[in-house]
Amino acid sequence: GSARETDVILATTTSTNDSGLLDVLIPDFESISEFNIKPIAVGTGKALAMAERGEADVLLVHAPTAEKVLVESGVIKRRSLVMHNFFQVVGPENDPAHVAIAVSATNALKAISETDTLFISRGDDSGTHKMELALWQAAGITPKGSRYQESGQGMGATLRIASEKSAYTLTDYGTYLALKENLDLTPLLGEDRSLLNIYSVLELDGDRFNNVNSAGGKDFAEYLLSPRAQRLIETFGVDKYGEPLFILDAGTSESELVR
Amino acid sequence: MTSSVVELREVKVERDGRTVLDIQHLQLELGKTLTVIGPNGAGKSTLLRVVGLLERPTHGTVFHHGEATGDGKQDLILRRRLAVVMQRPFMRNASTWDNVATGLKFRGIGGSEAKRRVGDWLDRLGIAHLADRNARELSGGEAQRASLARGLVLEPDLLLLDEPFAALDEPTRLALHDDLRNILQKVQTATLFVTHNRIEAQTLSDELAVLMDGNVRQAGSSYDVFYRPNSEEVATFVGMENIFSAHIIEQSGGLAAARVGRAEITLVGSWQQGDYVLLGLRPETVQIEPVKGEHTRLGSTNRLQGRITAIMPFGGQARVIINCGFPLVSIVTQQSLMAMRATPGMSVLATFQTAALHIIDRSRQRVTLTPTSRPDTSKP
Amino acid sequence: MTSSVVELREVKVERDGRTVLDIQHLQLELGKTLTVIGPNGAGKSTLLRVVGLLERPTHGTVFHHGEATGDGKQDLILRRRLAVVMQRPFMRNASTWDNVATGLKFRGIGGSEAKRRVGDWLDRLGIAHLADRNARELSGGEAQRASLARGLVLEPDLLLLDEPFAALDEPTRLALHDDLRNILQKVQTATLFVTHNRIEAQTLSDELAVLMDGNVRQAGSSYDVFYRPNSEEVATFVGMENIFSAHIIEQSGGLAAARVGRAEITLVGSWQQGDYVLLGLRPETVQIEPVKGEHTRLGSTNRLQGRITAIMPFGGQARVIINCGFPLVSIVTQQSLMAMRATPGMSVLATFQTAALHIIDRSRQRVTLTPTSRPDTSKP
Amino acid sequence: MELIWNGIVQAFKLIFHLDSELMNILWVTIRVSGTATLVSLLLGVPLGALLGTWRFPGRSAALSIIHTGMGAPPVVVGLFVMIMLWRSGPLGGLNFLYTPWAMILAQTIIAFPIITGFSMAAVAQIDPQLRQQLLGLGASRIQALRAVVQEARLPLLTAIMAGFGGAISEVGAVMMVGGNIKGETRVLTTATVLESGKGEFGTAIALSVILLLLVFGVIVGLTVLQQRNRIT
Amino acid sequence: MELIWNGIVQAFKLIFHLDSELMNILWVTIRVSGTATLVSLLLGVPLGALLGTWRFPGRSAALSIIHTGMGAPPVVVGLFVMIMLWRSGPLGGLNFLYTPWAMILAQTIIAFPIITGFSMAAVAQIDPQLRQQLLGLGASRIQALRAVVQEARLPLLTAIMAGFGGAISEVGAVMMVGGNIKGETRVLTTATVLESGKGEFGTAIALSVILLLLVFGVIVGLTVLQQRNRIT
Ligand SMILES: Nc1ncnc2c1ncn2[C@@H]1O[C@H](COP(=O)(O)OP(=O)(O)OP(=O)(O)O)[C@@H](O)[C@H]1O
Ligand SMILES: Nc1ncnc2c1ncn2[C@@H]1O[C@H](COP(=O)(O)OP(=O)(O)OP(=O)(O)O)[C@@H](O)[C@H]1O
Ligand SMILES: [Mg+2]
Ligand SMILES: [Mg+2]
Repeated sequence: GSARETDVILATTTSTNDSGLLDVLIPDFESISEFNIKPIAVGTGKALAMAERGEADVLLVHAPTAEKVLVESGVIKRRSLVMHNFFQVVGPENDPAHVAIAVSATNALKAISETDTLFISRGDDSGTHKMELALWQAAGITPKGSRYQESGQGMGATLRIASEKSAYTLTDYGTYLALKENLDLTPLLGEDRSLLNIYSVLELDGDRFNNVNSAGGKDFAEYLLSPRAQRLIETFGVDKYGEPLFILDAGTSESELVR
Repeated sequence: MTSSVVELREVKVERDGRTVLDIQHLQLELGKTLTVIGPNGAGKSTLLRVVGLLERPTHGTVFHHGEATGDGKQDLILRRRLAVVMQRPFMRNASTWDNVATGLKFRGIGGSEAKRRVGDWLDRLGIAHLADRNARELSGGEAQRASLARGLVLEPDLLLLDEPFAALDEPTRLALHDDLRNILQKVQTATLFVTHNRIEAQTLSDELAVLMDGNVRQAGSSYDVFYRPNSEEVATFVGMENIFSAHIIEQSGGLAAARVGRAEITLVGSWQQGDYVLLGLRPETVQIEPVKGEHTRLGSTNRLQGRITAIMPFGGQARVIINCGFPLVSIVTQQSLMAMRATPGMSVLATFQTAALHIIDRSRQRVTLTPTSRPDTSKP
Repeated sequence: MTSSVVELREVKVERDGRTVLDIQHLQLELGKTLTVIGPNGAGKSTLLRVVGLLERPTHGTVFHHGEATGDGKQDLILRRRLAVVMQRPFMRNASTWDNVATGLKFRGIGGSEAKRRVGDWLDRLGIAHLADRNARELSGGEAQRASLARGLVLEPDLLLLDEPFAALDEPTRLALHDDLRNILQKVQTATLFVTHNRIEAQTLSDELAVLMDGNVRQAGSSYDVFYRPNSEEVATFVGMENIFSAHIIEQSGGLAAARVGRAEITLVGSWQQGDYVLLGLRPETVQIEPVKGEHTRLGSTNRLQGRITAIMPFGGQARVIINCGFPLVSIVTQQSLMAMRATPGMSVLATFQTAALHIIDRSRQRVTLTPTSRPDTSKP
Repeated sequence: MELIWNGIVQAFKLIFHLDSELMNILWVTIRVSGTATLVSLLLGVPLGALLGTWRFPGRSAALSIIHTGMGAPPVVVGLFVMIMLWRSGPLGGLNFLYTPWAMILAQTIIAFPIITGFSMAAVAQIDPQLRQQLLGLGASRIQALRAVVQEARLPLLTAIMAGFGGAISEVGAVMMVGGNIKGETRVLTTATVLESGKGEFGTAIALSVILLLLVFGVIVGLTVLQQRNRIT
Repeated sequence: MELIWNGIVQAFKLIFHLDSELMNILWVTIRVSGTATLVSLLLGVPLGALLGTWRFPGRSAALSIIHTGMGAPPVVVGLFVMIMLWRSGPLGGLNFLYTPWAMILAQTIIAFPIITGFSMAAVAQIDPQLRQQLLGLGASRIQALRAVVQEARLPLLTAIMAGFGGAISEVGAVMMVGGNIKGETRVLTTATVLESGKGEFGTAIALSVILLLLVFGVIVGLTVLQQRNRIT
């Protein structure tokens, strides 16, 4: 286990890892590349903190606002969109807040805050959590009180808590699909522009750090954007869930998506 | 019938398939003390544990106060009426006072009553000044005193003592003998007492049992066992070091002449000519004197000529081995040795009273120990 | 100078601020055996541990073979030349054989050599049949034999034995005395031997030290200590139960008449009229006889009239307490008691030889034990 | 390294400011782990003492199970407890999931075999003859057991420390069954994981330091107790 | 409940099919935890024996630190080890992070105090006079220590079991410093967490069962060893 020039540390979010996508992409990459990817699944916050300290070589994350801060500070040399899907508001089937008929995500949150129903927040500074906070802000609500609980855990555990407590929560679509069999939760709201969940690959600036393997990071980032990888992403999930988990974004700019 | 405190019937203890204890019958009465002696590994401590209900026998039954034991709940009540002082003083990691109070505490006796009794016994055993010391730090003898106090403080109906004086200094031991005998006589206790000390064995009780290889080989008064042993093994064990077989050659009145090896001796009793008798003789009853004068037959004193083969110190005295055709051991004072200028190789006369010869009568062998059915063993 | 194996100089051991050992000087030579006696808690085991380098004294220095000890590395080499047999037989949780072989293993002695030596000692101590048994399952005496074998198998230059026979049965004990004395004389070992048994103390060695409260109270030949004790405490401890102060009233030739209480006795020696002397008398030298005849003064036999206050069994004999103005203890045979029909309250004459009176000379008190500078103590 | 130093400084700041969130976390931690340790103690010490003194057929199998329990991964315990406590699970009716009760249950399952196993080892080391001597002085079986346990108090205290340590230091199970819900079931370990996951390494280290201080405090307390009881 | 049953069935299926991924995980688990236990043993038993027999000033402070180590949360250990092993950290040069070495290091730090603490307790329970007797038979200090350790082999074995259990069952630290990389640093516990996070409860339970079986196997092995050595 000594230093290997070929080792590339990929810091990624738990949800990407849990979906199983990396189990498909990494072996494929390694079969055509001299580099060896070490995927470290951590919270988004930790992934970004690792980047800041040069403890990773490349990142695959979904927290656009926080990512941009790193780009601006120069830690990240290049940020490219890889894929996206949508966050979902899920909740109990009887839907006491009538989220299913809400016109927008902000309206849905307002409705939830006005009924006597629990909302479980991840509260872990993850991409999903940041999105949720942004939505609350847009709705003009400061969530607090006993009906707003922070799980401080990953998406899977948070969904499980919401299910057990018949509560609403915001989730990424992939994780929900993977777990829904064992959950008493119904997808109530998605496909809203405001619920876009964008995954980007971030290459570290090798000049700023001593030990960062920027060549390996670059190689992997380019692979993700290559048609070969995009084809794999495009079909990922179809065999298991009957629908793809992600929508391709290679070459797209963020502004195009949001519009 | 007298009140039997303990009765053992056909009790056997096996360990790893070996029988370490095999008692046909044994009975212990209130107010009596039974002393058990026997070689190392004979099963004495095992007997004590069985009687004390600390170990279930493999076969047979132990009765306490007439009731068969073996039921856990009932046994506790019975165990509360006895006290065991084990061979090794196992102390709790606590003060000496607490250790001595242990049994009282188990019985729920505390307060001033406990204070009085514990204080009393610590005093009697000369360890009052050690009351506050951790019992694990006591010297060998101090620990044994604490262990003894721990048992005696319970004033039980049945007292089981396993060599309780082995580590005590002699003055203390002597004082305790007197003390204990007095106490045991007063407080109507049945006592089972294991010892290796011959003087102790004869001092503390009248009843004695010799245990060997798990069996009671002889039982009776201490005089009986020490002066009328019923087998060679018992005789040797109780200190009759000289044992020889004699062939009666002549009978005359109450005396008989017999041949031992090439020598001739006189013994008391009526025999048939040609009889073989087994004789025992304690070394301390054999004296030595220079060879001189006539050899008289059929006298009250036997005189055997022999040659000293070894002289060994024995306390303030000496053990002398004389070869009279067969080896004869004699214990004499250093003074008499000096007076004779005795040295190995020297020819001497070994002398002993005819009355000192004990006949070892194998027909008296018996294995049960029931005080009431004991043969009459009145002292001379 | 002879080769001193051990020398202690101004050694003190303190525990919890209490001095438990305080030895001015003590020396032990090759081929000699020093026996240490003393009451429980006197510091005997502590002395043994200090000599065995198992415990560092608080003050003073222990020399082994002329070298000062205290250096860890050097001490190991010295410890490998000695063997300690502790008071309690602490056994490893292993077979008896392994336990006895322990010390050999520490010294790297294995194979056939170990087999031979261990087998030999197991045999000598009569525990060969227990070789494969877990030593934790041995009976008290069996364990002590194993413990003894474990030390003796090392054939050390210095042998430290702490009451090694306390749990042994008497025949084994006797046999071992003879065995051990022979071995120790042959194999040029220095031995320190702690015992409570008075006979043992006189049997195993000539040199004796009495330890009390951590101090050597008397040292010398065993005859010296047992028959010429230098203080009341030592006298009592070695069995001179009768101690009294006498006031010389008349001197005539080599004999003197002295008053003890209201009685008058004769003693040997030259004294000034008016002198006070402290006298010791062993109970076994005091006889009793019925009151009759004249009372002769200045004879070789002292006769004191008194009244029996108590009769207690003592082994096969009896201890009789006679009040002659002061209490006098006598040990007599059961036979003589019976012959006299002695009972408490009866008036008797207590008789003892003038030669049996020992003068307790406090001026001979000394605290160092150096064999070479020992006063001449040739036996009578 | 600087990170660690800053974390320590932050730890003391948090403590001295009596940060209310921290105080809540501390309180939940102590309540949950303390209760779990106590329950494990009350069940484990007697059971261990019994296993240590009483020979019966199947004893060695029982010991192997206890020992396996000592090595049972908290995540596994958490997983099983969670499945049991699910609304659809057999104990769903208790409504324990995501409450401190669930955490106490999980930590008890973790600490109990540790305390039992070591109580067993501690008591088995006491000379069986001491127990016999105690019975010979009139002890009931329970009194003898209690006295033997008292003799083994030194290693038993170590067992208690290990049990408490195992309970308080555990994170996988309490995370699963407690849910790490802020203000309700968040304890020091889960908070540490959360902060570390957020990349807030400073806060994570501060929480770690506080946790270590708490453990150290409890252990010093128990040690003092043990020293004081050495010579009764 | 049905979930658990299915998990058990799946566990045996995985085992009998010699599933290659499972075999790899098993191998890493055994290698990492075995090495960590071994290292802890080699360091902890002598140190514990020394602490158990040798009284010196500051001993009780040393003990408190060891005991705190016994209760040190794996996540805390993981956090500190991670920071140390970071590229920017003091031991970054070793390039241990996200390799089995890092996991061995973390598990050793976890198992070492457990084994040391219990070795200490086990050895301290042996009568000090036995040690004196051994010295009096010519033992060097090291020989005496070894013999005393041998006397305490029963509780020591329990200590080893606990140390191994602590190492193999730990997840927080190995997750952090190992990274749970498939085929490299994925062990049974991290795989269980992963599968449970993915919602694959069946697989998670299967892995749990396999882990428990592994622990049980090792413990039964050690127990048999202990029984056989009872009377040497
Ligand atoms: N840790 C301790 N603190 C205080 N006193 C102690 C300690 N250990 C031993 N002692 C005392 O030291 C004294 C000497 O003990 P030692 O064992 O040497 O006596 P001993 O002469 O061998 O007695 P015994 O004949 O009973 O074996 C005893 O009074 C004992 O109680
Ligand atoms: N677990 C065991 N397995 C086999 N034999 C045993 C076991 N425990 C004790 N023994 C044997 O049982 C016999 C009787 O032991 P016990 O302790 O009763 O003897 P004892 O008469 O008290 O001897 P001592 O005078 O030496 O104290 C001994 O030979 C002993 O070795
Ligand atoms: Mg015995
Ligand atoms: Mg002693």
